[in-house]
Amino acid sequence: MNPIKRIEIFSDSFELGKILTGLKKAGVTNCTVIRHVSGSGVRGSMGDDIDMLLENDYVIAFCLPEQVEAVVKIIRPILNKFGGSCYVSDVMEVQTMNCVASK
Amino acid sequence: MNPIKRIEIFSDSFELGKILTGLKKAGVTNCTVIRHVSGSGVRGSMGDDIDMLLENDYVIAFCLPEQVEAVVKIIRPILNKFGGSCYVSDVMEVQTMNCVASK
Amino acid sequence: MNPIKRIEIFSDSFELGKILTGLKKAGVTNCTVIRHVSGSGVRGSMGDDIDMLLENDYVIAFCLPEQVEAVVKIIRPILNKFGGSCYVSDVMEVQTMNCVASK
Amino acid sequence: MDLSLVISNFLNPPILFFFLGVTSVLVKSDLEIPAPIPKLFSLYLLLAIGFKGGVELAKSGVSQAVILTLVLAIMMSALVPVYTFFILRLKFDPFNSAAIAATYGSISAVTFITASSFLSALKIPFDGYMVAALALMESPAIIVGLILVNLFAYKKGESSETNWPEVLQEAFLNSSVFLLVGSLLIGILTGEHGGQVLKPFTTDIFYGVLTFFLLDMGLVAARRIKDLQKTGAFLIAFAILIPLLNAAIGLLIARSINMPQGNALLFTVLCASASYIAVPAAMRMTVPEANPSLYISSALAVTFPFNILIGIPLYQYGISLLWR
Amino acid sequence: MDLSLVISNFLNPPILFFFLGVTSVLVKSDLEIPAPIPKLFSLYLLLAIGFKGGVELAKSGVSQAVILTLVLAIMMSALVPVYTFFILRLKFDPFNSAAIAATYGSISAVTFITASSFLSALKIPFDGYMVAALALMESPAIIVGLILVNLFAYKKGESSETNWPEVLQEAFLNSSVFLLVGSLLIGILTGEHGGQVLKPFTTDIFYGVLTFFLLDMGLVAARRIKDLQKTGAFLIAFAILIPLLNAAIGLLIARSINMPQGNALLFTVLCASASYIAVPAAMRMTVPEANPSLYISSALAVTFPFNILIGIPLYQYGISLLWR
Amino acid sequence: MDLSLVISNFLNPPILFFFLGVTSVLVKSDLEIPAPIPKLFSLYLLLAIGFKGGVELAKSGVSQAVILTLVLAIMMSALVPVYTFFILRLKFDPFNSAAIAATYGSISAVTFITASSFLSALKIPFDGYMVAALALMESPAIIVGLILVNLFAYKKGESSETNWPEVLQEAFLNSSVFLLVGSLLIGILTGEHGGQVLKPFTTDIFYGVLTFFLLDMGLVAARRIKDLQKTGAFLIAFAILIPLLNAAIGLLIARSINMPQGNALLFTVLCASASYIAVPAAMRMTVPEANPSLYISSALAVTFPFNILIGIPLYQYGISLLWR
Ligand SMILES: Nc1ncnc2c1ncn2[C@@H]1O[C@H](COP(=O)(O)O)[C@@H](O)[C@H]1O
Ligand SMILES: Nc1ncnc2c1ncn2[C@@H]1O[C@H](COP(=O)(O)O)[C@@H](O)[C@H]1O
Ligand SMILES: Nc1ncnc2c1ncn2[C@@H]1O[C@H](COP(=O)(O)O)[C@@H](O)[C@H]1O
Ligand code: NA
Ligand code: NA
Ligand code: NA
Repeated sequence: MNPIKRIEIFSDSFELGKILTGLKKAGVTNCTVIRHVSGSGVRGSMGDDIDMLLENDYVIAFCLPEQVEAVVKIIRPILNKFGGSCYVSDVMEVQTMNCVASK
Repeated sequence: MNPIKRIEIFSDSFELGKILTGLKKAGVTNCTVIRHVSGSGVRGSMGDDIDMLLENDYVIAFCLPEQVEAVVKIIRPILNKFGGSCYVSDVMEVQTMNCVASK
Repeated sequence: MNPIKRIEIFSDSFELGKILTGLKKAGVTNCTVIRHVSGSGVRGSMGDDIDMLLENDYVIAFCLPEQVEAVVKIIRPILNKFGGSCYVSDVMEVQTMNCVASK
Repeated sequence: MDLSLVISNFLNPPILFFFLGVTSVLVKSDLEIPAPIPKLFSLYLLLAIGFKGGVELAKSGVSQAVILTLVLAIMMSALVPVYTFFILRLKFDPFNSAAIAATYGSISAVTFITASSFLSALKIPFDGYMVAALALMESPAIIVGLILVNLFAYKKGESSETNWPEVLQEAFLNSSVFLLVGSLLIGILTGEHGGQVLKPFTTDIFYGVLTFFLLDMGLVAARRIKDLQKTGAFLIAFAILIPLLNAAIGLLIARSINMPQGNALLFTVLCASASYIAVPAAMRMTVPEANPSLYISSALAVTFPFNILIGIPLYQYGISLLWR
Repeated sequence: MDLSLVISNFLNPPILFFFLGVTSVLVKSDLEIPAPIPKLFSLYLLLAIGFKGGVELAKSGVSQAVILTLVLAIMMSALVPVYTFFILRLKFDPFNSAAIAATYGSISAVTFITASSFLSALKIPFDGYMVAALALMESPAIIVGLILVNLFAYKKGESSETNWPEVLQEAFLNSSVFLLVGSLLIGILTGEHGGQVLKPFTTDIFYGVLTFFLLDMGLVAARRIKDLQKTGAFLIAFAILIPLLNAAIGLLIARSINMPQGNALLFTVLCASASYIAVPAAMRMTVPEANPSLYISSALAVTFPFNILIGIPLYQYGISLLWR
Repeated sequence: MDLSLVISNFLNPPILFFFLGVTSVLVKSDLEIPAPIPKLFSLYLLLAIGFKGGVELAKSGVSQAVILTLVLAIMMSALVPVYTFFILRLKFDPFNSAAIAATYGSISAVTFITASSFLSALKIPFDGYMVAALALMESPAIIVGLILVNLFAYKKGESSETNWPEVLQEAFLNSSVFLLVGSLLIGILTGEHGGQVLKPFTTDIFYGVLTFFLLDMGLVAARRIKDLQKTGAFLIAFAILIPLLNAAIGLLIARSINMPQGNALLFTVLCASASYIAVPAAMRMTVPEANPSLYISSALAVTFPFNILIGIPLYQYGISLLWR
């Protein structure tokens, strides 16, 4: 198993295109998107109920440790302008035919 | 990047309100909710197919390490009574305008 | 809190049955499934938009560290044949009535 | 018994699509009606049945017969959980007994709707206020279930911790009851005119949506069948015999007050049916100690199919005998 | 004022179901119409209203009156944000002022649809090209809003960073405008014949879908009510008084060019309504500095209910006086 | 060729909405029909077309002509993959060749439905049993595809590992085939009466749902267009020429047994169309070595639009010539 990184990005739905393009620019072409998640952040609090007008997307991308810096550099200004947040953590990858570390 | 904590809670849909209120009480106002996830746990096994009558929600909240204790204290009794589970892990936060550590 | 493992598996929707059966064989009966996530991997790139014909499922299972090996052994050939990826990370479990470590 | 009723009931599109759903699971086809489409259908059915009932009620007005029927409906829904609780205690702990009992005291809107389609096919009239009976029979069972838990599940001196405001909230304002009662009231308020303008939506395509929805019910019920193996023979027998008992009591009550035949069938079906949506949701919240797969699976995988396939024509046969 | 208009408007199924939704939130029922069902309804309503408008337009043809109406509609949608911006600046920073102003310059398709149902109920005719006015009033407001930000929000020398191609894209090709205009064009192309074959889908069940959708709008609007406490009295007053002002201006314009009564009501309603879908989406992208809960909540939780409950019959009353 | 047929086909709402969807992607509007709404529509269309076919079949009965047509349909669906496989081998490896070949042997239900709407518009009758042909042509292609893989893709001595029970399961019980065949059988069982009660749901709004669904098909097909750049000119040419070849063969077969004109068009369209749902799903599972974007994109972004725009009127033109 290889040590790699998990990048998680939470953002407004309309930013998704910009974020995916940003990831690609940073060399991270593979990712998973969970759409239509609800959330409360600084800019819109959902109280106890869930508000469908302010929808978020949740992007998960696994990448090599050395790619993280490039991703952060590109994604941070997008999040600063339009809101959203980004987290990085450690994870071990099970080596399969198309794993991150083999590319 | 700041070291913070990711709290993940899996629970029956009807507990969502209680859990969000609990998080708030513990000082964690921001979170993301993925609704309508399927699952099998101690109380309802889904076998090979997925059963929509027993729906779960998946709550993710990033918070400061010192907030974890308060969250656990409030959430644990809810999960003990109604079922569900809670996990905590380490994660690095990318500093943006509205990041957890800046609050 | 007990140190346990989080296993995350991303795969084509039609593999879900095989993966759940595999997890069970490895002794991991509890898990959460987020269905209908979009993604881009080696075999199908979604470009900027999201394609609903190639749907993935996202399976999360928390288990004891000693179960990981068995899971990997069973899941890896499935992913090698049909595509998809699998990641393992560390997480602390909040002890509730039905937590992983108590079983 | 008049088998032709069973067969003609069986040869209706909704029932056949229910079977198609069951078959799909049995042969392991990957047919699936993804969430939230079934929810769309069930909201639609509640809205439409409530609204049409209200429109009818506005026409007919509230007579003494109406009030008597509604009172008896509430009574049955409160009574059924009591005697079934004691039957269930033979096998189950107080928590599970109370939860299952509440399930059988309450009603299944889809069974009611299927029965009303059955009546329409036979051209037997029924009154709009029966929808009010449907709406009123959900809540009492939930509350009686909770009372049973409080009386019998906790040892003396043990605190029950029942959050009564939450229970009443869930009993009277859960989404099914709320939408049904709300649509009924709107139907009453808008009356004939409202009924006209909404007819293509609430009446014309109603039967088709019911048919589509029963396809999904077949899928869902069949997936629950394997749960039954774990629950054991007692619960399966219970899930068939108790509806028969409740139906018999319902029938006699209906006969004794001389209900019109159509209403009598609906009343009987309400008594015989068990809730697999509203009450289970309430029980998970208020009696978390009970095992949901017991009360959901028996109501959904046994009682529901039994009622729509055999129960409805059987009860109608009984009525045709008794009302002669 | 003729109260009977308000009451007869209120006693329509769509309005009553809107209230049912509001009530559900107030009494904390768990009634919920899960995503993406509301999206299905709103796509349907846009498609149907656009298509039917196109079919009508194909019948009537494009006269001078049509062009005049459309030009005035565009003008109003560009003008309203300008004067409301300066009113809003009394309380808000330029970003929020511009975003709210754009919201009120634009329109609410559901309010328009509700008004057209209101007219149908009163048997007052209106022309298909009013749908074109609906479609044309969304984009100018977005663009004027952005111009206001560029003129007043940035200090001299500060770069505005406005990505104009993106803004124009969002203004003219956002999904609401695109679907509405596209369906309108298809209606024009297929004409009478197309209208016939799609009638059961786009006309017969239309009123029912609108009713169902307004139930959801009630839920969504009511959830926004608590936001209003934070936004303060100024914005609440604004959200009622500005529609009245815009309606008055719209009414006078309609009178001055002697619009037929039905068209005049729709024109007035367009002026008075505020966007809570397309413009908010555009503003979040183009003016991320503004607070969405200000412009969404005022448009959705105040102006929308005000218009469908009181506004529409009130404006109609005004018309019945002025057009005598 | 009679261009007026193409134009009158083009000016139908479903086709125009398909184009609206394509246009939306090309101009980068954010119009989107979120999952699972398209799934709702496609389940509805399969249920309705199957059911109506069954009702018709119950009326007409099973004659020799019916059986002959069905046998020929199965034959074509098994034959097409064989010869297209060898054409594809010119460019592709055995895995991709077999998967694409299976795709073209199978059928597209939406193309069939569009063709039947086209016939209805021209008032040309067709028989209900053609739906049975539709249902029967999906499975053989999948199985022949797998046989081709086993014969040609693995080197001698290499084990094929084909899980035949799983393959047969997927071929005969995948959700499209299952729902279509099930609804057909239910239509046969309930006959005329069932057809009557479900008419508002399965017939009246059918055309509207088809129209709405084609809007989504336009979106989905257009998103696939950029994939075509990668697949290359060979596959694009293949995706247009092979349907023409298959249609020609289908036409001659239909002529040789003297099929009625309406049936002949449907038969031809079945031969010419390619599957982009059921077969791709089966191929991903059974030939994971093949690249899904090859077989999905060619069937969906080229063959499907080609057939509904040009193919259907073209084939009809051919029939009008040959059947004179
Ligand atoms: N590096 C990655 N990060 C996140 N998700 C991934 C990654 N690689 C693959 N996936 C997910 O796994 C699915 C199948 O991957 P593949 O088999 O490579 O096509 C993709 O559609 C993604 O949802
Ligand atoms: N601390 C957090 N934990 C989990 N999700 C968060 C957190 N902060 C923000 N988010 C997600 O990011 C979205 C945008 O955040 P914001 O820009 O702060 O409004 C929110 O709606 C949440 O879904
Ligand atoms: N070990 C686990 N891994 C992943 N999800 C779990 C696990 N245990 C429980 N869950 C989730 O939590 C829900 C409630 O669990 P329970 O209360 O044990 O029935 C389940 O339906 C799952 O979605
Ligand atoms: Na009952
Ligand atoms: Na306006
Ligand atoms: Na074919």
